[in-house]
Amino acid sequence: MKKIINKPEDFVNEMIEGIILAHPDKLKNPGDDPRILVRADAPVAGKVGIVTGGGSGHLPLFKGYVGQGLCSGVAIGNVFSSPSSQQCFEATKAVDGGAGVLYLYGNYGGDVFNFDLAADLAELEDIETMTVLGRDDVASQPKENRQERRGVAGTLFAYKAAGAAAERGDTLEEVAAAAEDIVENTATMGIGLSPTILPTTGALSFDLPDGEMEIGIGIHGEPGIHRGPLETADAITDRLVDALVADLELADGDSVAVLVNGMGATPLEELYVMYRRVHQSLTSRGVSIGKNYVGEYATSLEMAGASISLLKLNDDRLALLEAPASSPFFQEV
Amino acid sequence: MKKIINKPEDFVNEMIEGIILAHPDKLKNPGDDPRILVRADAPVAGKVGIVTGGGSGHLPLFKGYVGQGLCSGVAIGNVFSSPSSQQCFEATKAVDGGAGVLYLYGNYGGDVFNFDLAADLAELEDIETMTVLGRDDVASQPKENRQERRGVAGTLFAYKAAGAAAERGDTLEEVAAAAEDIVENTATMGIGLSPTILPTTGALSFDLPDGEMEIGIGIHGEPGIHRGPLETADAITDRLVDALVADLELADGDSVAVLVNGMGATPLEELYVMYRRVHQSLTSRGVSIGKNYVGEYATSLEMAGASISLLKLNDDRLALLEAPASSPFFQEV
Amino acid sequence: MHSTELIEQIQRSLKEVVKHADELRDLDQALGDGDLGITITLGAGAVIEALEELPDGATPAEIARACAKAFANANPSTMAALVAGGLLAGSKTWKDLDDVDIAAAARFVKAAGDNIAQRGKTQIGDKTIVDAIMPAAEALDAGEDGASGLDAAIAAAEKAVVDTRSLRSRRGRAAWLQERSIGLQDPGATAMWRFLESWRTAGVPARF
Amino acid sequence: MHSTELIEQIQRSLKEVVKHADELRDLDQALGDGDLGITITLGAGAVIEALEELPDGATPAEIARACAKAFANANPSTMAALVAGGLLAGSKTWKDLDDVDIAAAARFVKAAGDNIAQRGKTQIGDKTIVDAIMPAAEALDAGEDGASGLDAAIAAAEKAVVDTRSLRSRRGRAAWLQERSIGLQDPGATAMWRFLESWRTAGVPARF
Ligand SMILES: Nc1ncnc2c1ncn2[C@@H]1O[C@H](COP(=O)(O)OP(=O)(O)O)[C@@H](O)[C@H]1O
Ligand SMILES: Nc1ncnc2c1ncn2[C@@H]1O[C@H](COP(=O)(O)OP(=O)(O)O)[C@@H](O)[C@H]1O
Ligand SMILES: [Mg+2]
Ligand SMILES: [Mg+2]
Ligand SMILES: [Mg+2]
Ligand SMILES: [Mg+2]
Repeated sequence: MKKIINKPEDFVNEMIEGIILAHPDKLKNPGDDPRILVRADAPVAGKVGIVTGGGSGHLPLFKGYVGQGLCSGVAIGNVFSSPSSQQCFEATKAVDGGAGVLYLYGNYGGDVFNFDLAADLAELEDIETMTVLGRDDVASQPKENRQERRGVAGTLFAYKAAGAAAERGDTLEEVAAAAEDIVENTATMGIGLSPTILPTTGALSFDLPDGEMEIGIGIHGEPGIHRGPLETADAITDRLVDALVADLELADGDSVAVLVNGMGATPLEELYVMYRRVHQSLTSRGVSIGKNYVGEYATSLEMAGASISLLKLNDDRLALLEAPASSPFFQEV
Repeated sequence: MKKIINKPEDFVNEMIEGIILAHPDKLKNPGDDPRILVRADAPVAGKVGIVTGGGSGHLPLFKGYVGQGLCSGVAIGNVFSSPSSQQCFEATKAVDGGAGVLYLYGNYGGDVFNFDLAADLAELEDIETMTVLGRDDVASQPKENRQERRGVAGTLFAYKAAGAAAERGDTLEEVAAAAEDIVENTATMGIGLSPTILPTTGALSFDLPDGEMEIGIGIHGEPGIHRGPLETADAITDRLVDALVADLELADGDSVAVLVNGMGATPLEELYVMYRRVHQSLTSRGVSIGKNYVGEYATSLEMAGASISLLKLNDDRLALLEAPASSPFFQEV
Repeated sequence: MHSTELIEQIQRSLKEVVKHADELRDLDQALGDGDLGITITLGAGAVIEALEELPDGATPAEIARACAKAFANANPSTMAALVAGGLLAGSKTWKDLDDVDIAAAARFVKAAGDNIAQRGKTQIGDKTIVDAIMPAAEALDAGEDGASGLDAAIAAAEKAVVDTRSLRSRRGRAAWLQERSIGLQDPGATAMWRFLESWRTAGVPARF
Repeated sequence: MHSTELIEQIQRSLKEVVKHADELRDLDQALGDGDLGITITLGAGAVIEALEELPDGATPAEIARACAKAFANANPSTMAALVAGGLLAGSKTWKDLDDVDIAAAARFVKAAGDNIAQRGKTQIGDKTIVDAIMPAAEALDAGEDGASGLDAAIAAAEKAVVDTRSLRSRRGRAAWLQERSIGLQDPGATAMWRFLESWRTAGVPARF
């Protein structure tokens, strides 16, 4: 097990401790539970709070998107498992500035049920909450079932937009609507080349013969829509872009934001080789790129692979993406 | 070979093309050779230019440190091999604003000889150059031979400081002195857990049995000072920090900048587990951390491993680190 | 069954059900991430402890709520959240109730099942805990007394569990396996069945 | 040897030396990164082409500088830079020279070797190209005529190459191997030896 860790059961808490030691001016534990992190200035009176959460092992997702112009707090689960409803609720209380709290996170069963329970608890304390789920993985469900899709890297766009909306003083309904509008216009698809090793058991997260790739994989190694021999960067990129363009029904004259995301072990160099092809492919269709992100934004420990996300832009969405934001892991200046 | 590439021989050029397509407002090819990248506003009249360079496969090193308050240009070699003297020279011409050019890069034979040749060519065209070599890898040579040490991740500090000095209008001698002062006070040591795969041949960059680690490894897999069974994160971190503290002769009351750098495949989570221990270890010695960086700053394709760099701080050095900087891969705001 | 007995019955059942932790772990390993054994073990322990600390005079509804809270946080997961939500929903059917009889138990289980199905957007046949909980609730409801109702509920749950084997998982992590989920037994449904069995082993069902 | 002959001699030698590309690749694979075969192949091709395009009347010094420039950029690497630097240094000893004789050749090789040693911070015994180039320069210098001087230089280089096997690499990538470099033959020194051999095979040494 090629991991730089101490006791596997201490992994998550020690990682969080490292994050707080490194960024005490930006993040804090609001109470005793290390698994809850909020902006150092939380709660911000009069502004909508945004709570996200999910399993560990996806840095910079989720904790990395807590900051100015981003989420206000996060509840952190074990590797690839949900935080508890109590933790989601504590995060809610810690960020509530009186204007309500948006729950914004990826669509995974455990997370949904725990956040829903937290919402019940919040209601008992008269904290208004709304929920928007990241649901961008087009490989996880066909378009007719898109409410059921998993949330993957494209959730970044929703964080960015909702955070910007909250920062400028939008109401809870408005912030939720901004996030939902982004989710509705975001599509992601990924490819996996090698599994991750789960720190607690040392087991591989999934099984993929050498020289094969899984197209449509999820960020925990969920199977996709095609498994076959590894293809060239261009062929892979074309597969992904074609699927995303079809899903978003992009046409000549449209503009998009592009995110080429590394799953962990894939070198940044390869992500730029892919970006090059994304650019070629979109431009040749008359689709322009209004904003781009290339790097590791939602990982799966040391999985090799990458995903591409597209967000169909309009002026509002672009403005929200371009608004300033700052966390230890993400900056927009 | 788990790589998202097209023809291996096109890898470097396609990657550079992707970078320019993604960041046209920040970087450009000054001429026809794709292997030379400079700041979009180069040359900046009256300011010292800084040229770096080296092999590919280390992103964000080296190209990532071309930007405002950083280097002015870079000459890019094939994976793990030097750029040509002609490319170094072309980069020199493209960034020369009349105030001379500093060559600042890691101490590796091929790079040194090619930059030295470029310096000869520059002299013929009356461009004044000086050279400062990153030489931070304490495992590569004992302290008596520290002029001969390899340059690894800690070169980041020198880029940052030299770039800030150039930006504020220092002379070539002053910029070189600032860089040299940083190099003299920087120490790095790394650990490798798995090799990288060379794109051209598919061969492994070095050979390390599963469950073993190489302490003191270089960024191309150069052997270190100890090979043995993989240890805990704390034990590894202690080994590295102890060696660095001894090398820099840090004492109670000193302050340092810390860089915990991932080699490529190691998850960011693990780097924070290490940072936590670095913090504990330094604090317990009365050494304070004035600035920290945790993430991937100098990689070796998909090698698993990490390095720790320490820079002994004083007010001048800290001010140079904290000066604003901006490249597509590095921001200080 | 009044509060004191109820607490004792729950605690004894939970000490029983953890004996199935390895079975549940293995089933969840095959279809999911293998944490269900831990969820049950830690959850049971947390509930037992929480009930220990409950003030005298807690009503059955309060007892159920204490169970929910403890179970929810012991090992956060799908099962922890769904079961906790189900217990809360069940507890609402026990407003002003002091003595839990078979009818109250049936109401409780039915409400819990409905809540889980709703929260989980699950129907019978999706190969989840809902497959076991629904027929069990019906059997309890149809039961003439506690003992026969419980026996019928256990039988119904067991049948449902066996039936999950031939189904394809449509919810949760197991759904990621798609066709490969067919042939494997649902861990959540199994947990429900084992819990009912443990309730019988642990106590005197007639006391309902 | 005047310019026209010199160009022809260089081109023919280089066509000869590339036949050793596989040997050099294998040696560099064992001690380094395996690119020396490519460096020699691409470098030789680039030099041949550059000489083709040289204007009539180029002096021997200009010819050497053209070789340097072409070789430096064909496949950037340690060898490319060091050899190119050596050629430039050598060319400085040919100022105002029209006819390259054995003495001029010896001066050239000596200057090139000194330059490489200085730039590479290398001494004889560090297991590099310097180990082969220095004794070859001396042998040329001691040579009575072109033919015997060249034979002696080749013999000296060959001996040096064989001797590198028992040495530990102290420079370049090979130094990373530390003790494991012992027993392996230095690729750079081998390249020098093969080049001298190719010079003999390709031409009429007496023409020096
Ligand atoms: N949407 C759902 N509705 C109802 N039950 C579900 C749902 N998703 C999963 N389950 C049940 O949860 C069980 C797995 O629980 P658990 O191991 O806690 O899940 P996870 O580890 O994925 O959080 C499954 O066997 C199934 O019975
Ligand atoms: N510092 C040095 N001085 C002189 N020769 C050197 C030095 N370093 C390496 N060499 C020579 O260069 C040869 C390797 O050349 P090359 O394959 O081009 O290196 P790389 O691929 O590492 O850039 C070695 O066999 C050795 O003869
Ligand atoms: Mg990574
Ligand atoms: Mg990486
Ligand atoms: Mg599970
Ligand atoms: Mg080589």
